[in-house]
Amino acid sequence: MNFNLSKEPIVIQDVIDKVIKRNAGAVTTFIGTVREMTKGKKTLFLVYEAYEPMAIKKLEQIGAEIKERWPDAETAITHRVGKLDITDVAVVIAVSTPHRNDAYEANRYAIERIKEIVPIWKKEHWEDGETWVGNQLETVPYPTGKPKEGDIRD
Amino acid sequence: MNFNLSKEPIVIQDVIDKVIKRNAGAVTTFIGTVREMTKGKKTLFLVYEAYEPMAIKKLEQIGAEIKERWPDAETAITHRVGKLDITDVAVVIAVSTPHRNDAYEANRYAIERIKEIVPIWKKEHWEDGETWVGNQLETVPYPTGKPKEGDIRD
Amino acid sequence: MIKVLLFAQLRDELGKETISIEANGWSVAELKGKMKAEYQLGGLETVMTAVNEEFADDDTILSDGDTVAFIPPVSGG
Amino acid sequence: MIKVLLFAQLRDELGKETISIEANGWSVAELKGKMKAEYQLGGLETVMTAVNEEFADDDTILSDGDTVAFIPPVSGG
Repeated sequence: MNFNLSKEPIVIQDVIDKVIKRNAGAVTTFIGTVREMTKGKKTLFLVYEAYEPMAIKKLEQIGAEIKERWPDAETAITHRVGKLDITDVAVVIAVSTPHRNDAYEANRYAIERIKEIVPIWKKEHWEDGETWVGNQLETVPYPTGKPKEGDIRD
Repeated sequence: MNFNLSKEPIVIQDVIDKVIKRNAGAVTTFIGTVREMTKGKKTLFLVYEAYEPMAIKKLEQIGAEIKERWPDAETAITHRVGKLDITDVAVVIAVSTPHRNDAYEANRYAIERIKEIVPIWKKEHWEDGETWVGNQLETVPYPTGKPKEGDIRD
Repeated sequence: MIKVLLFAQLRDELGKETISIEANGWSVAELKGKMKAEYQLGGLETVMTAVNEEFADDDTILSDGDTVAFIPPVSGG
Repeated sequence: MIKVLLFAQLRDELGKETISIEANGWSVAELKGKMKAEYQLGGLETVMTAVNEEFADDDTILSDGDTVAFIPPVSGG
């Protein structure tokens, strides 16, 4: 089970352990945590919601895409769902490869793809309201379901 | 103490905890592990030796260099010394930043700089002998102290 | 019957997570039109659609028993 | 006296970790020449040198009490 969702806090070491191999000299992890301030606005907490069976399938697909591009890579991804407080871990991506450049590149590929194709949504709760954050690039709160044009990648 | 050497196994979570901040949305880690096969040769174990006070100073310098290039970044690095077996963790680099691109780039910067300026040496023990691995790019075993020309970056 | 799943702002807007619709033989585009006309669901031109947990385009033809999910722009990670 | 530290293959070659040398007022280059002539230490042209835990070049002048370390190409990480 290298790709899954978790209602409980993610244990980072458990995700790393899934990719440690005798011939993997390099492991990278990406850990997404809940940030307090976004563009001057203070977040109190977040809620992540997922279309769970499809989200797992899409995480598995990302693992398969990485395997195709970096055949020696091993990938594990766990994404949290439910309510998260500031500094809580939302996602952990671990990638092992024999050489370090691949481990960075494959890891970065994974996070970009998560933000494109995995059906998980974040609702930000602020002091003065709440909004589903609606474009996958995390740059624009998106209460109407209609992204503005010209959003750029974070 | 964000920059240190450890004679005991490194606890990855402890290194990560040093860089978690309320406004750091992204944490990357690089975990270097002992790989069994290098260019067809089987490693039994490694010994890392350091010029300890200077190694710590140079790790701190890397942290300062990162701070200059990425002012919002927080960095922690622990490098193991002593005997390590296959899959043991040799180094953990954790970097947190508000945005993920910086976390990848600053982390990669750290590992490249470690391989350039931190006085730590690796002795590979194989079935048929042992050698100090002598160039910082890990591509050439280097028993005489004299790197060949034309070594390329891993 | 087709089962329709709604998430995030779409679910908040409609006030329910799933609805069932007679839509055998319809295209995804036709289903979207129905959702807009009958439920006043906005922004459907910018959501992705999944049929049986795989992304599908507006031309995809639906069959009884299919599960359709409207996927607003995702924000995981 | 100057304290000289040796690491990795240099230490293996010399058979000891530290030596003390009268070298007040010498340059690093002169100290390297002495190490080569007296101890047959090879490869010093490719090692880096640290004086009091900071990298130094061949022109650096040494003073009594300094600690010089010869730093073979590093292989941490």
